[in-house]
Amino acid sequence: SSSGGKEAEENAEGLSGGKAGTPTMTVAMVTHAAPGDTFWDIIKKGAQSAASKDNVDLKYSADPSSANQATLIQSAIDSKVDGIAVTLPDPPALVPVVKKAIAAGIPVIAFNAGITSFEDSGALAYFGSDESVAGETAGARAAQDGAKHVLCVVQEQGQVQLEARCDGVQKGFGGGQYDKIYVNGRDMPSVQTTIATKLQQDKTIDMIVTLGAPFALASIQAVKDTGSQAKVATFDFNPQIPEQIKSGALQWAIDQQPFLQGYSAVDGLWLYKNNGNVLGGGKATLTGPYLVDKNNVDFVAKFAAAGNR
Amino acid sequence: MTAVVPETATPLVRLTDAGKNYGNIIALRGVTLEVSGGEVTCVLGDNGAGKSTLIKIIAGLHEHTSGSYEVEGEAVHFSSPREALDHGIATVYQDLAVVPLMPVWRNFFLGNEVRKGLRMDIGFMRETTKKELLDMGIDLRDVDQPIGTLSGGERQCVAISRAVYFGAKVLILDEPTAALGVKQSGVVLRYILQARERGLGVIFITHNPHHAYPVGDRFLLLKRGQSIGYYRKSEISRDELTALMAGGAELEELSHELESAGGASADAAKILGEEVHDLGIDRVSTKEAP
Amino acid sequence: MTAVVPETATPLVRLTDAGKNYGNIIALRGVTLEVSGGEVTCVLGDNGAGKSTLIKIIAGLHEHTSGSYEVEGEAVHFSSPREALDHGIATVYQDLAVVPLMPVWRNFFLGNEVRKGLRMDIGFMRETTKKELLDMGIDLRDVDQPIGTLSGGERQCVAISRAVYFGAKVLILDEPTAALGVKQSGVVLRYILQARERGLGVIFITHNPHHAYPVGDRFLLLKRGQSIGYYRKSEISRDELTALMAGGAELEELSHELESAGGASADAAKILGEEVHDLGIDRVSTKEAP
Amino acid sequence: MSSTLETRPGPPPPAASDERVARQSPLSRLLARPEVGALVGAILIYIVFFIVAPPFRQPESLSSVLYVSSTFGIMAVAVALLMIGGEFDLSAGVAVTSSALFASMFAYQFTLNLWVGVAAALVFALLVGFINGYLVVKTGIPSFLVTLGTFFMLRGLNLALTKAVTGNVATNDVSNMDGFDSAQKVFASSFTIGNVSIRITLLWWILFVAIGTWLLLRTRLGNWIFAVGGSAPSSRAVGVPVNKVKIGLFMGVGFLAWFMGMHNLFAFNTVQSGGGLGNEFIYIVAAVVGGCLLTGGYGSVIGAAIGAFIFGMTNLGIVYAGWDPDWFYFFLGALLLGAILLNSFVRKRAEAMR
Amino acid sequence: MSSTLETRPGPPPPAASDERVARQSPLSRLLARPEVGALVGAILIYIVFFIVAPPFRQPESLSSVLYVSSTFGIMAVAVALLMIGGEFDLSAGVAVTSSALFASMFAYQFTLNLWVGVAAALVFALLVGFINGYLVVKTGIPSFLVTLGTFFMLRGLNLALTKAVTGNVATNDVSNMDGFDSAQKVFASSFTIGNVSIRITLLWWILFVAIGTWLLLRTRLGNWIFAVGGSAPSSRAVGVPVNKVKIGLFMGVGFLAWFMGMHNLFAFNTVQSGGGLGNEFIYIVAAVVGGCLLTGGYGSVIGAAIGAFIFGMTNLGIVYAGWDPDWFYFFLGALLLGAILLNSFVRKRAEAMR
Ligand SMILES: Nc1ncnc2c1ncn2[C@@H]1O[C@H](COP(=O)(O)OP(=O)(O)OP(=O)(O)O)[C@@H](O)[C@H]1O
Ligand SMILES: Nc1ncnc2c1ncn2[C@@H]1O[C@H](COP(=O)(O)OP(=O)(O)OP(=O)(O)O)[C@@H](O)[C@H]1O
Ligand SMILES: [Mg+2]
Ligand SMILES: [Mg+2]
Repeated sequence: SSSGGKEAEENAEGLSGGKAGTPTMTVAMVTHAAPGDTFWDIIKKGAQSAASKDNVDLKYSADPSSANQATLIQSAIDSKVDGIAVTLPDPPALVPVVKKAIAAGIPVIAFNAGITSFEDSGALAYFGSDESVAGETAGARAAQDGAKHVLCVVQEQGQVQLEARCDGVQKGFGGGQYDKIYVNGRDMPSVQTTIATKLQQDKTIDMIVTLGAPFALASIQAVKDTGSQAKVATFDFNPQIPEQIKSGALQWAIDQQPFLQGYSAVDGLWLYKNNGNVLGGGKATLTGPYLVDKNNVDFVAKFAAAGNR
Repeated sequence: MTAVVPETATPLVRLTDAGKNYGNIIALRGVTLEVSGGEVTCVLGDNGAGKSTLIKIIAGLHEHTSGSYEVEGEAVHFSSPREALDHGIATVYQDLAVVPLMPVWRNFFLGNEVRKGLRMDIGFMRETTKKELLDMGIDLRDVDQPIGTLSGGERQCVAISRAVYFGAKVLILDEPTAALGVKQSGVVLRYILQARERGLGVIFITHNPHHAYPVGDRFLLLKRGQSIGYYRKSEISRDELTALMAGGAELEELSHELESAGGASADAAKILGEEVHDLGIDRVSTKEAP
Repeated sequence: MTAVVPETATPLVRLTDAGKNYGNIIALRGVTLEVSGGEVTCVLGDNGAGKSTLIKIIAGLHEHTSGSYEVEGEAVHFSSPREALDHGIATVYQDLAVVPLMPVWRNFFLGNEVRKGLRMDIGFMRETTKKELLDMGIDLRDVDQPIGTLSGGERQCVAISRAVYFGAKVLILDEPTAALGVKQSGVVLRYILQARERGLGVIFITHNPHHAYPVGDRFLLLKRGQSIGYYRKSEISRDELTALMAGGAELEELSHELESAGGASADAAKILGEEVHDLGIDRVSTKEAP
Repeated sequence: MSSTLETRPGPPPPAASDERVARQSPLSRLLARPEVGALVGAILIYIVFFIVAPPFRQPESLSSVLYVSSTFGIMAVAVALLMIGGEFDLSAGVAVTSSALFASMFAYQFTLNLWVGVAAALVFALLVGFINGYLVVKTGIPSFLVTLGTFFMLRGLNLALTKAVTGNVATNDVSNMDGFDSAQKVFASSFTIGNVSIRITLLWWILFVAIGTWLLLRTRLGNWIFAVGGSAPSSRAVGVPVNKVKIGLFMGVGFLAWFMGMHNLFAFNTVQSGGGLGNEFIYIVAAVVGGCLLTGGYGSVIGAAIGAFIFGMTNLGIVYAGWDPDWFYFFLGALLLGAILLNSFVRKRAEAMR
Repeated sequence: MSSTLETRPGPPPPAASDERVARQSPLSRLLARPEVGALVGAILIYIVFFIVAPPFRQPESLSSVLYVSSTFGIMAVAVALLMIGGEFDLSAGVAVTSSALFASMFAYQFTLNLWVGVAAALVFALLVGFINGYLVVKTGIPSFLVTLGTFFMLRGLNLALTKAVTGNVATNDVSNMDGFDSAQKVFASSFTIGNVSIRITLLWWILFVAIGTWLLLRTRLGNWIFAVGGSAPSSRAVGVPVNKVKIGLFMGVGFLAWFMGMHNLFAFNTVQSGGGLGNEFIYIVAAVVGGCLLTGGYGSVIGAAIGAFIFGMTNLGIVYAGWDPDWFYFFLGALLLGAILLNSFVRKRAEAMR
């Protein structure tokens, strides 16, 4: 029926240029994503693209709690996969189990989170961006845009990476006024109203930086509702972002190229298995920050429309 | 006084060889019973004999697990009390079936709400509740009180007056007078007679032979889930009935046994003796009911 | 037969001018009562008269809102039934206070579990429960049945035998015989006498004058929350008592009124007449209790 | 001590004034109503924020608070009725998102007028409610468990179907489609009174609360809802169609979930497939803060509305006050607990006073 | 139809075999126990995964499943006892994190032996339980609301205090501190049987389940727990110290939250301040799947353990089976619902059969 057709279409959409003739290998990808998040969905798409190109059987699993993520890695070890791609948002909790995997002879590549500790864990490589650096880039850009008072919007309280981004924003922004609020990322009406509330509470806010694409859209709405003069910028991408940048409602978006992270992690494991290559030679390979604004939005837009940026 | 209906008329309710198991517990088996209009059937028996189980089958609260059940000649298998109510069978349960947190008047009319258009006619319902209870000798402070705050007897009276008010063809009363004062008990007996006069079939459960014999037309005696006798009034005297109810022989034995001991036992024996006497077991004269 | 204790002895329980309000509802006021060891006090009255409220105060379930309450001469203000139990006051509540989902034996020993070291002595408790109930004439299939699946009378018997088993100084029984069969009622009366003989003070609530008069030493009559009389047995005859309980005058009036109407009403009048007769209101002879 | 036989004069016959009832002030009678405790809590929290947060005093702020409250409060109407009827629905939060996704994808994929999608989503939402109710009444499994199962299933379906249909985790923008403008008028517009812009959900909220209260207190159905929640076996015994009432209540939740789903769709044009999670909890909290018993049989729709208002006000009030966001949940908890304690204190006072 | 007066012979006097009881097969008697339905569900789900997921068949996988189950199951012991006692604790999930944060920060900031932090955290956790219980019994407010308040407050405190003390959202690594090794041995070590590494939490879980079951079925306290949950007023009336029992149960939850907190701390060396959220829910689900009534008074600790096992097994089984992760929650819901339906079906069968 129609779902089959859609599935076929989805597979065709992938960026596979062909298919490797190497024997099928199994790769487990274990992340700390919450299900249904746009950003992580793009990572997964990248991973799937690489998997279908490299004849890899990809087993994706995710859990935001580090204890549960550790268990998922353990279950990948139990399943005797040929390689593990993993995010390391909470290194002290995850490094021991990664070491276990390596001791069991399974190559591990870290991506997205864990830039400071992937080497300790014995992972081959790291593909991702440095959240602090990304944050600082954003903060600096905001200062450059002439903002005086920045508001950082966190959609999940207590999340290490999100906190690091906001801290980076504050640092990069320099001495300007800086505020932070938490919103419930699962409930758009309350996200929008909370941001609007903050704008009403402090009318000097002139720049909002959100940490996820959907919240940028809610912020734009909130700015409209309150008649505030604040500008909006965001981390991450989704299909609606380019249009907003084009129209000027959104200033810029910081893309860490999640597609690339997922793709490289899987492809890296394939390369390692089949040719012994390690991209970056054991050092971190950065995939971002890649800043998209009015100048380069047209180029990125068509990929974003496909949901791959 | 007994208005005996001709045998040929279809009885309102007929149970044949009915039985009921709760899991592996056999609460009732092989019980046969007929209730015709204008007739009061008393179901008598010891605690745990299966009386409530029997009436719960008739009321549609439980389904019988064996035997057959007919209402006005037509075999039925009620899957809910609603169906029984729709056949005009109204019941006062021993455990009362009230909703403790709800006001008295809402409980009174529950399931039979009086409506004006879409809305309930609250004024009418409150007044009716107040009045019907007053008729039973219960003068409530406030019909908006949650029924859970009423005394045991007051709650019982609500359940009774509700059943009497809505009963159309058959009225079932499971130990209605248990928690009632002397006056209220009198009123309930009057209600039973009025219902019989109106042509209703009444099933009346009680442990009090003084209540059962005067109003009953037929008597079904249960023991340990089985029928141990089914009589018309003409076939049994009050004393015989009370003797059967009490398991008279056993009682007298107990009394003698105690008397041979001293002290309190002797006292107790006296009381028991009186009890036995009250039940008419040792009396020879067969005083007929009015 | 009444073992009257000298007036000078400190009564086990003494309520003076006690009252109880539930919010704006005045359930009881100005009631005075004394219970001495070896004495049975009957509390009698109409439905909603405040009997259960009274005993709930004594049992520590409710605190009185006015007046004073002394146990063995010492003023108390029980904030929980535990305190009353610790004073040796055991109670059978009208609404029974059982936990429906729990097995019978666990209910029987609830709050008084028998232990061997840290563990409960389950074997002993199960056997005791079985035995105590058998003594009351209740032959349970299985003491591990949830008590909620017992018949009304069976449950009542569990509550009674529990209180009798644990009662130390004062035994309070709120309409214990209401749901009981004739035989079980006899056993309860015997228990009351045995308790009296053992020197316990007993408070006995009932609507049945046939039960109250033989065992009672004193009688407290309540009406609409107030005391309408407090008598020693020597001061009142059975017939006077029953007349007071029933509000005899009103009853007879009702009977006459009905007789003047025809049909069912006439029948009902007859019954009521008999009821009134049974209550001894129209009898002249004052038959003394044994 | 012992009196003679002559009886004391009995109390007078029942008259307009009953000697067994103490006088009760109108104030204390008012305070005894289930929702009044919550109201007192709400007023107190309002005063607190009015004092500490200057921006909170503006009419626009009240409008924002009322908007957020209405997004919880509309669902809380149905959830409160369901709870009074003795059941839970843990799938209520994701069902909102499911309805929105369904309407949006249905209309988009078949390129239909949005109103067709809206209607199809209504059928879908009612069906989900029906299935919940049917499983609960037919199997006798606690609704907590049944709806937990459907909660997980809907949550999975939301994501999986959205991905399968759109290739993304959010639906496509529907703002250019036929019927969008009229649907937005109905579900997600706003209007201005004075200078203050007011969301239409507020009006809908008032309407639903009014209907819910009327249903509960004035109709036969309301009687039955109280009864099945207070004691389902007793209700069954006196002939209340318990199963039908319960299924109906679940469908009521489905109906309002559909409504809120439409609001979310037309207010934001796209729907995130992971949304709505955890909101079921907020609805229950609103109902319980407003005086509904978790065990059923007692509560009020107005109370649930006040509960939603307390929750919304506290949420935004902390932001208006500019309190340290790290402490947000601490303050939220403290204020909630404070409101609840006050509520119970007021009720106890009221009971003692009357 | 009407018989004569001579009575039919009465039933025989009570003997070893009672004529009022039908014969019951040992199987059907077994099937009627509260936890057996859950067990049947667990076995069925096990078989499903055994068939569809080859990696699931390895002993290591069982060890992982048991580990995950134990992390839910240990808390589920206390939560089940609390639920049998008629109360909820929504703060149970975050209390685990709070204890871990407390122990870690306390020892770290004052540079003490970690065992001092462990002991201080125990006091803290018991205190939280006590406060929950005290508020519930003294105010009569439903525990759902009270513990919701403490849930929010602890959640806020976890974040705010951690940020205030450490400057981050996670605590510092404690693995180099005094006492770490011995504490890790106790709370978070593993040992090997054959080739399979087994976590010590499994042993603790078994121990806690055994103690809980023994408490519940064999001691006076267990009797009281059933009683206060089944009917608090009746229990009070026969002299059960209802308040003490309830406070004790809340403190029991505090105790095991402390234990799990210590496990998390010594297994992962740091603690994320946002952790534990939502787990309270999983504990309740485990208890309810295992046969505990939400209304209290009925349930079993072993059942809760089986419930936790079902949840853990389903969670990991879907991963082992390599099913599309987008559909994860759908499968989770479907399997849970299936297990529950089967559970109720088995019980009904058992009741009809016996
Ligand atoms: N919790 C309560 N709240 C409000 N009113 C109550 C409460 N309990 C009892 N009442 C009222 O107090 C009065 C006395 O009740 P009580 O139970 O003491 O009567 P009783 O004499 O035991 O009657 P019965 O013979 O029917 O058992 C009744 O009118 C009842 O409505
Ligand atoms: N739901 C049930 N499950 C198991 N056993 C039951 C259930 N209901 C009743 N029983 C048993 O069936 C038997 C008959 O109960 P029933 O209530 O019919 O007795 P009864 O004659 O009404 O007694 P009483 O005079 O005490 O009210 C009792 O022994 C009781 O234990
Ligand atoms: Mg019965
Ligand atoms: Mg009473």
